Amino acid sequence: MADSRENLTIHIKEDWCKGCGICIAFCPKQVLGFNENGKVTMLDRENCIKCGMCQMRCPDFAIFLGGKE
Amino acid sequence: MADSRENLTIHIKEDWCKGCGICIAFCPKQVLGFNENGKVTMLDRENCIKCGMCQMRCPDFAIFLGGKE
Amino acid sequence: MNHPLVENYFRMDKLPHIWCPGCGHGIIMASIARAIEKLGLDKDKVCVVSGIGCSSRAPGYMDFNTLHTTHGRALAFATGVKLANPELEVIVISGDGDLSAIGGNHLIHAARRNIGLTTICFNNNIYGMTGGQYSPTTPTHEKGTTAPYGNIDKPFDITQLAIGAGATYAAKTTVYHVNQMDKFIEAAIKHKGFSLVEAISICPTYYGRKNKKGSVVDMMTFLKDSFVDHKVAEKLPADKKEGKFLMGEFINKSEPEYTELYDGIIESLKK
Amino acid sequence: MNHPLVENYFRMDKLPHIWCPGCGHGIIMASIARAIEKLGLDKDKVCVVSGIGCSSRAPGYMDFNTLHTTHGRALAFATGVKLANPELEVIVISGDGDLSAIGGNHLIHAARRNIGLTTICFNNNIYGMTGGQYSPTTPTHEKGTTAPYGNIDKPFDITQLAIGAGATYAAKTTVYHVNQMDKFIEAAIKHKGFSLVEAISICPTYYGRKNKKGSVVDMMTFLKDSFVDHKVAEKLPADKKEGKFLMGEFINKSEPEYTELYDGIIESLKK
Amino acid sequence: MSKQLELRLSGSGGQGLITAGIILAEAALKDDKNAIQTQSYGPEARGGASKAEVIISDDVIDFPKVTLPNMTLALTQIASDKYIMDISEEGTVIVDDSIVLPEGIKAGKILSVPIIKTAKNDIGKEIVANIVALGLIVGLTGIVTRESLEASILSRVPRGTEELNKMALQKGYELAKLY
Amino acid sequence: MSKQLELRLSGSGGQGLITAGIILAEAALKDDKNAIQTQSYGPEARGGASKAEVIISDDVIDFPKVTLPNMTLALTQIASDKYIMDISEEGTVIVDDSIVLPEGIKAGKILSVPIIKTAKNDIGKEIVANIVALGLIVGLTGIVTRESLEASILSRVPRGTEELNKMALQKGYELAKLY
Amino acid sequence: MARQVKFLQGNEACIEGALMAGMRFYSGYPITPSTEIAELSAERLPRIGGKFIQMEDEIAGIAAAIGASLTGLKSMTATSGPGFSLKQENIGYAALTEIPLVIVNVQRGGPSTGLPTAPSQGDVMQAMWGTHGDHPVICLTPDSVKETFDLTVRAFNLAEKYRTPVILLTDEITGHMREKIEIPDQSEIEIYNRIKPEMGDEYKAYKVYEGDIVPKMANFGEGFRYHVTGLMHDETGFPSNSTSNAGILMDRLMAKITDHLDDLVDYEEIGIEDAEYVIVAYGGNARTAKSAVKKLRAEGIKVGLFRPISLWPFAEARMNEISKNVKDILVTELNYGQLKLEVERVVRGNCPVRFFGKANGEVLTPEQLILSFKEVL
Amino acid sequence: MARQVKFLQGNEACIEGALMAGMRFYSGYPITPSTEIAELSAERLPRIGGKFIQMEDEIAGIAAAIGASLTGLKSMTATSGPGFSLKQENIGYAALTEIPLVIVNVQRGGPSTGLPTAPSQGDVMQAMWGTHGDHPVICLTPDSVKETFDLTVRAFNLAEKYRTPVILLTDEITGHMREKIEIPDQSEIEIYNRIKPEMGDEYKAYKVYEGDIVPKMANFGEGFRYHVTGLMHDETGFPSNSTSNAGILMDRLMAKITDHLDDLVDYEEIGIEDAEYVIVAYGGNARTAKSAVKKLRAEGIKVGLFRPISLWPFAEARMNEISKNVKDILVTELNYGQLKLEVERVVRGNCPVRFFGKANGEVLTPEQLILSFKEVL
Ligand SMILES: Cc1ncc(C[n+]2csc(CCOP(=O)(O)OP(=O)(O)O)c2C)c(N)n1
Ligand SMILES: Cc1ncc(C[n+]2csc(CCOP(=O)(O)OP(=O)(O)O)c2C)c(N)n1
Ligand code: SF4
Ligand code: SF4
Ligand code: SF4
Ligand code: SF4
Ligand code: SF4
Ligand code: SF4
Ligand SMILES: [Mg+2]
Ligand SMILES: [Mg+2]
Repeated sequence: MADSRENLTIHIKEDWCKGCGICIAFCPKQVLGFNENGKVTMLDRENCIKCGMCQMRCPDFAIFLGGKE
Repeated sequence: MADSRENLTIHIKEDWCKGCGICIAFCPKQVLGFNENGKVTMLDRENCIKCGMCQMRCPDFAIFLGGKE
Repeated sequence: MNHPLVENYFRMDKLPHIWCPGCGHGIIMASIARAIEKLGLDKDKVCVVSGIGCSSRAPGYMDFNTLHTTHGRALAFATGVKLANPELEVIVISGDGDLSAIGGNHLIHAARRNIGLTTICFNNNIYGMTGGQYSPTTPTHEKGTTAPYGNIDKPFDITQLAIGAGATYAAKTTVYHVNQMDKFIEAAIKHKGFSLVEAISICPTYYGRKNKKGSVVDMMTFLKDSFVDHKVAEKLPADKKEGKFLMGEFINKSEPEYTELYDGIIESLKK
Repeated sequence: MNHPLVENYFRMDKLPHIWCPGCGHGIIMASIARAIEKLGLDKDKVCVVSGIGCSSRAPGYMDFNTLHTTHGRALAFATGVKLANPELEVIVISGDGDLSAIGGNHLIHAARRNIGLTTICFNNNIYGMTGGQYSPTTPTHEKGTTAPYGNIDKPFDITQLAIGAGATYAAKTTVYHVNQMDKFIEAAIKHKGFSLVEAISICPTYYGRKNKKGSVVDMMTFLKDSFVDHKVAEKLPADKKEGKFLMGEFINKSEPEYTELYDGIIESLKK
Repeated sequence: MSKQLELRLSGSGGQGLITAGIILAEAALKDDKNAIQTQSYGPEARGGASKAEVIISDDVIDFPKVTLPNMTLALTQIASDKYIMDISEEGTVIVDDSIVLPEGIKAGKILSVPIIKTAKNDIGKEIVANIVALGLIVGLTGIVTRESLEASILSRVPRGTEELNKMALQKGYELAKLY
Repeated sequence: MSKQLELRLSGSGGQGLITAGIILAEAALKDDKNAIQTQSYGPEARGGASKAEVIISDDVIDFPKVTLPNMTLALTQIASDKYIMDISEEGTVIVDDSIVLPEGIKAGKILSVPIIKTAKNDIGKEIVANIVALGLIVGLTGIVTRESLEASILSRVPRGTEELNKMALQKGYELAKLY
Repeated sequence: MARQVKFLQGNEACIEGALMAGMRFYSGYPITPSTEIAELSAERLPRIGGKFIQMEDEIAGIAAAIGASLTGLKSMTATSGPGFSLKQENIGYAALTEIPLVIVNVQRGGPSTGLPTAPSQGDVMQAMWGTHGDHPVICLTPDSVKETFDLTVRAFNLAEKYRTPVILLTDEITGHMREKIEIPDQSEIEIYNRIKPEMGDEYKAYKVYEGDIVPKMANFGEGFRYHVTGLMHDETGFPSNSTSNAGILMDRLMAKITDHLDDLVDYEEIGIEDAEYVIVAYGGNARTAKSAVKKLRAEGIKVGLFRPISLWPFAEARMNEISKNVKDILVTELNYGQLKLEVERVVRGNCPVRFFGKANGEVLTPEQLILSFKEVL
Repeated sequence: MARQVKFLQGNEACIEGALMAGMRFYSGYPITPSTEIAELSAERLPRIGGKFIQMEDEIAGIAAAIGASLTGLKSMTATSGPGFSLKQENIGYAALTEIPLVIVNVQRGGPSTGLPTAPSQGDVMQAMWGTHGDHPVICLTPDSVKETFDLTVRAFNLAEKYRTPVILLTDEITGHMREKIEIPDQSEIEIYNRIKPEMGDEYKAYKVYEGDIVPKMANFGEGFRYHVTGLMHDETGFPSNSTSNAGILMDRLMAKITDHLDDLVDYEEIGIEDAEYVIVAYGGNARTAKSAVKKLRAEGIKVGLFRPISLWPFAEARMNEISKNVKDILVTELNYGQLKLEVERVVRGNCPVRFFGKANGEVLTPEQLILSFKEVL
C-alpha cells in the first residue's frame, strides 16, 4: 500500500466475486457494474478515483487496488 | 403484627440464638446483652422501645416481638 | 410463643438453619418473608428457586413451592417455571457465585428478556459453601483461599451488570439496612418484569476471617458506615464520598413483561 | 496479481470463503487484517480465536495462530492463551449468538477481568450457521425461524453489556462504515486490557430474507442511513435522532491489565 | 428392486429442487407407492450446490439413501460438476442446456434440455424451472401418474400460482416427448 | 491389628483438633509407624461439630477410615453428643469436664478431664487445649514417643508460640498421670 | 378426525408425536441436525396455548424444561451431540429429582463439533453414562419416521409413568429423511399422565404410596408446598445426609428400571426363529441392516435381525437367549462399537460377537454390510 | 535435593506431582472435594512463574487450560462430578484436537448435587463415555496418597506423549485422607515432553511424521501458524468434510489407545497366582479390598486382588486370562456396578462375576466386603 495512487489500478478476481453488488452500489464514482456472468466489472477505469472503498467493502476480496502490471 | 406496641414484648428463643451479637450491638437502646451461655438476653425490658430492629437483624429468628403471654 | 413470621412462612421443623453464627444470609431470608407477608401473597402461588451455595440453601427453610437446583442455573429453571405458569410469583435466591460466576449468563438473559422473576442476590463477596474462594464480587486486593496473594480481578457491580443487560428494576442494599431491604424486596416483587435486589451479606467464617474483618459486629458496622444511598451521595461533598459504596434503587422502569408478551402471541393466534 | 492484503495475511488456498454472496462477515475479516497490517504486528505473535458459527469460520482463512473452538467458548480459550503467553496478541472473533447467547458469561467475565483480549463481534442479529433462528440481538418484532410470529425478546446492546460488565474499550460500527471499523479495530488491538468492537454485519440469506430486508445493497443502505455516531447524535435535533442507532467509541479508559497484574504477583514473590 | 427410481435433483439453493423432490414423492404416495426423500444440509448447502434425492418404489424402501442414482438432474454448472458423475450404468442424466458437460461421463442416456429457458421464455418465470423439470422426469419415466403429480404440485405451491405451475408442468411433459 | 490406635478427636471448628490429629500422625511417622488422618467436611463441619480421625499402626494401614474408634476425645457438648457413642468395647472416651455425658454410654473407660480449664487457667490460652489433649492422649497410650510428639508440635505451631505449646504438652502429660 | 397421511421428516414426526402426547412446553437451543424440532415447536405450541422459548444455551434449555414440568406441563428439549454434552449435569438433576421430561438427541458426527451435518450413532453410551453418578436411564431409538412419532409418544408416556427424563436418541438419517407416515387420531393414542396427589393428603413429595410405582407429583402452584432438591433427600423431599436415606432413594431410583424391564425393554426381531446368524442394528442404521438381511435371506442364508428399540434398558435377557442358538452375532453401528460392548457383555461368551461400523459421517450401505457379514461365512 | 517425607492429603499430593511433572498452568472452578487442588495451585504456581486462574465456571476452566496448553504450558484442571459433567463438551474437543491436558475428577456422591462431601466411584463410566462421539480415553485411578502423586506425574507424561487429555479419577477417600508420602527428587522423575517441530519444517500440524506416534505440536507464538479446529480435519489441521479424511483421523485417534495397550494398561495384582477367587477393586475402595483380602488369606482362603490402575484402557486381556483360572470374581465399587459391566464383558462367561457395592455415601468396610465375599463359599 506504499504505492502512490498513480501506480495503482483496480483489479478484479472474477472467480472470487459472488456478485453481491456492494462495491457497485457504493462506488462514489459509479464506475463499476455487472458483467454478463453477474460478476463485477470495471466500466469506466478513467473515472475511478482509486479511493479503495470497493476493496474495503468487498466481502470476498474480489476487487482491489494493485500495481499496474 | 397487627398488635399494637403495648401488647408486644421481646421474646428470645435461646436454642436458636447463635450468639452473633448483632442484635445486641445495634439495639438503639442497648437493652440487650449476652448471658453466661453466650446467648442473647434481655437486660432492661423497661427501656426496650419495641422498635423491632433486633428481630429484623437477627439472622436466626432467635429474637422477636410477640404478644405478652 | 413462636416468631409469627417464622410460623407463617417457614418450615419450622427445618430450623434452626445451617448457617454460621452471624452469617448475613438469615437476615435476607427473613426480609423476603416479610415482603411476602406485607404483600399478602398466597403462599401456594409463591415459588422460590435457588442454585447451590450457602445462600441457596434458603428455599429449604421457606414454606412455599421451593426448588433447589444446580449451581448457577436457578434463573434458567425459574424461567421455565414462570413461563409455564405466569400466575406464580417466582423468587430466585442466588449467591454472588451462583448468580454472577457460573450463573452470569442466565442473569443477563433473564434481565434482557424482562421476564417477571424477582432475583435476590445474597452477595457475601465470596464462595461460602466451598470454603472461601474469591468470587466475581470479591474486591480487588482482598484474599480468598484461591487468591492467597490478593485478588487481581476487578469485581462485578452486579446491579450495574443487570442494568447493562436490560433489567427494569435493580436495587442494592445491605444486611445492615434492613428497613430499606424490606422496601426494595417488596418493590421488586411487585415490579412487573425482571427485578433484582442485590443484598450485601456477610460471611464472617470465610470472608471475614480470611480478610481480617473483625467480628460479626465489626462487619455489620462496616456496612453501616460505608454504604450510602446514591441519591444521598449525589449531594455529598467529594471528600465525604470517598471510600463509600453506593446503594439504593438504581433503576425502576416499566417495559412489557415477557410472559405477557407471550400470552399476547397466543391470543393473537386465536383470532 | 493478487490482493496484497490477502496474500500477506490470509491462507490463499482456503479462499474463496464459504460465506454467502453479500454476507457482511468478509468485510469485517478484511478490516481486522488491515488493522493488523497497519499496526505492523508480527504474524507469528498473533492468535485468532473463535467459537462456532458462520462468523467463527473466519480464523480458518487467516494466516496466524488460529483456534476454532466450541460454540460460545472462544473467550474462555483465549483467556488461557493470553494468560499463558501474554506476548501474544489475542484476537477473538465471535458471532452475536456465539458471544452473547451461549457465550455471554465468558464475555462479561473477560470484560470484568480486563484481560488483554480484543473481541470482534460479527453481529448479524441472527444465528446464521444453523439457518436463521433469532439471536439475543434480533430486534423485537423481527422474525427468525424460531420466532415465526415475531420476536418478543428485548435485544442486547452488546456494547453496553460489555461496559456494564467492566470493559475498558468498547465501540460499535457497521460493515458499511469500514473506515471507522478499521480505526476502531486498530484502537481495540492497541488498547491494553479487554476491548470489544461490535461490528454490525448483514446476513442476507437468513435475516434479510426472513425479514424482507431486500437485497444485499438494501441492507447495506439501511446501515448507512440508520447508524449515526453517538457524538454526532448528541448534537442532532430530536426528530433527526428518531429511528437511529448509535455507533462510535463508547468507552476508552485505562485500567490495569490482568496478565500484567498477574506478572506483578510473580515478581513480588521473587523478592 | 424392480421398479425403483433413485433420483437425484441438483441445482442452486433458490431453484426449489427440494420442494420438487417432495412433490414427486408425495405424488408417489398418492399412487400408493413408497417414497423417501433426503437432501443435503450444512455449509455445503450454503451458496453452492443444493441436492435433493428421492427414492420411489413399489416395495418397502428399507435403505433410505440413494447410493447410485438411476436418474440425475442438474440445473446449474456447479451442481452438474459436483453431482452428475455418480450415475448407474443404464441411468439417465438430465442437464439444463446451459451446462457444459464434463468429459468422460458414462451413463445410459444423457439429455441436455432447455429447462430454464422453457421456464423463462414459455412461462415467463424462471422460478418454475423445477416444475418443468418434474414434468420432464415424469414424462420420461412415468414413475407417478399425471393426476397425482398435478394434485401434489397444487397442494405445495403458493396460492395464486396454480395456473402458472400447471403450465410449467405441461411444458415439462411436452419436453419429455422430444427425448 | 495388634498395636493399632484408632482415635477420634472432636470439638468445635476453632479448637484445632484437625491440626492435633495431623501432629499426632506426623509424630507417629517420626517413630517409623504408619498413620492416616481423615476429617469431616461439608455443611456438617460448618458451625457445628468438627471431627478428625487418626489411625496409627505398626503395620501397613490398608483401610483408611476409623469405623469403631478405640479412643475418642470430645471437647464440646455438641461434639460429645454426636460422636462419643461409637466406641469399641474396651475403648476409652475422654471428654472435657464441662461436658454432660449421655446416659447409657458403654466404653472400657470414660474420663472426664479439665482439658479446657487447664489450657485456660494453667497456660492462659484456651487455644492450646488441643495440645493439652495431645499430651493427655499420648500420656495415656504411649502411642508415640515424647520426642517425636514435641518435634512434631514445634514444626506445626506458629512461631513464637513454641514455649506455650511445650507447656501445654507438659500439662497434658501431667493430667494423664491422674487417670 | 380421521387418520392423516403425511410425508414428513423424522424431526417433524417427532413434533407431531410430542403434541399428541400432550407436550405443552419446549425450551432449547438450536443445533444442527435437530433444529427443525425447535422451529416447529415455536410455530405449533402457541397455537394450542403451549409455550416455546429459545434459551441462551443448552444448559438453560433443559433447566427451563424441568422448571416447566414442575408446574404440570409436559416438557421437551431437543439437541444434538455438543448440546447433549452440555445438558448432562441437568439430566442427572432431573433423574434424581424425578421430573418427567423428554430429551431428544438427533445424533450427528462427533466428537466435538465433528461433522455437524453427517449421521452418526456416537452418543449411545453417553445416553447411558453421560452424567456423573449412577442414575436410571430410559433411551429409545427409532428407525423410521413413523417410529419417531410412536416413540416420541412413548417417551412422554414413560417419562410420566416413571417420573424420569426419557431420552429419544435419533440420528441425522431418520431425523432428516422424509417418509410416509400415517398419523393416528388423538383418540387412538394412549396417553399416560403423572399421578397427582389428592388435595388434603398428608403429602410427602418423595414417598411412594401404596399401589404406585413412583411418588405422586403435585404441580407447583396447586397447594402442595413441597421442596425439590438435587441433594440426596428422604421421602419428604428434604435433604438428608443420612446414608440410609441416600441408599433408599438410590435403590428406588435404580429399581424403576430393573423392576420394570418387561414394560421398558423393546425390540424388533426379523427372522430370528430359524436364524443361524444374527445382525444387531438400531436407529437409522437398522434400515441398512433390514435391506441387507432381506438380500441375504434371498440368497438362502439364515440370518436374522435383532433391532433394539429401547437401547437402555437393553434387551439383555432376550439377546442372551438368542446368542445360545446362533453361530455368530454381527453388531453394526455408526460408531466404533458402542452397543457392541453391551452385546458382548450379555452374550457371556455364548457365541462370537463381531462388529462392523464406521464413524466417518457416511451411512453404511447394505452392500458393505453384506460384505462384512460374509467375511466369516 | 533429597527425598522428602511428608504427610499429605491425596489432593495435596496431586499438586506435588503436577508441579514435578512440569505443570505451569491451572484453570478451574472450585468444587468440593477437589477444591484443595485449586487452592494449592493458586498458592504454588506464581512462585515458580506459573499461572493460576479461577474461571467463571467449569466449562471455562477446561477451555482456558486447553488454550494454555497450546502455548506450550503443561496444564491441568480439577473438579468433581457436577463440574466433570460440564467439562464434557470440551473434553471431546481436546481429544479431537489432540491437546495434552490433565483433568482431575475427585469423585463425590452423585447423581446431581447428591452427597457433595461423601465418597463415591460413580463417574467411572462417565470418564469413558461422558462426551458425545467416539474418542480416545486414558483414565487413571490411584488408591493411595503416594500413588496420587505418581499417577499425576504419569497423567502429564501420557498426555504429552499421546497428545490427549488424561483423566485422573480419584475419589473423596484418597483425595481427603492424609498419609505418608516420600516425594522423590526431581531428578528421579521421568518427564515426557511433547515433540515439537523443528523450525523450517514444512509443518503439517496434524500429520504423524515418521517415527512419531502423534503429530508434532508447535507452541502458538513460535513461528508455526497452524489451525486448530473441533471439526473433522485433515493432516493440515483444516476442516474437511471428506469422509475419508474423517475416517483416517478417527482411526488414528482411536489407535492411540488400541495400539499402545502395553504402555497404557496398568494394574496391581495381589496373590493372583494361586487364587481361586478374585476380588476386583480400584481407587479408594481398593484399600478396603486389600484389607479384606489379607484377612481372608489369613483364614486360608485363596483369594487374590486385581486392582486396575488404568481404568481406561481396562486390562481386558489380563482380566480375561485370570477369569479362566478362577472360580468366581467379585467386583466391588462405590457405585451400582460400573466397572463390573466391563469385567463381565471381558471374562466372556469364563466364570461368574458378582458385584458388591454401595452408592449411599459410605465407604465399604473390610468386614462388609468379607461378608459379601463369603456368600458364595
Ligand atoms: C457445577 C458446580 N460447580 C461447582 C460447585 C461447587 N459450589 C457449590 S456452592 C459454590 C459457590 C457458592 O458461592 P455463592 O453462590 O456465592 O454462595 P455462598 O455459599 O457464598 O452463599 C460452589 C463453587 C457445584 N456445586 N456445582
Ligand atoms: C454447544 C453447541 N450448541 C449449538 C450449536 C449450533 N450452532 C452452531 S453456530 C450457532 C449459532 C451461530 O450464530 P452466531 O454466533 O451469531 O454466528 P453466525 O453464524 O450468525 O455468524 C449455533 C446455534 C453448536 N455448534 N454447539
Ligand atoms: S476505487 Fe473507489 S472509485 Fe474506484 S472503483 Fe473502487 S470504489 Fe469506485
Ligand atoms: S463487492 Fe466483491 S463480491 Fe460483491 S460484487 Fe463487488 S467484487 Fe463482487
Ligand atoms: S425492640 Fe428495639 S429496643 Fe427493643 S431490644 Fe429490640 S432493638 Fe432493642
Ligand atoms: S442476632 Fe440473633 S443469633 Fe445473634 S445474638 Fe441476637 S438473637 Fe442471637
Ligand atoms: S460459610 Fe459464610 S456464607 Fe456460609 S453459612 Fe457460614 S458465614 Fe454464611
Ligand atoms: S448464512 Fe448469513 S451469516 Fe452465514 S454465511 Fe450466509 S449470509 Fe453470512
Ligand atoms: Mg457468596
Ligand atoms: Mg449471528
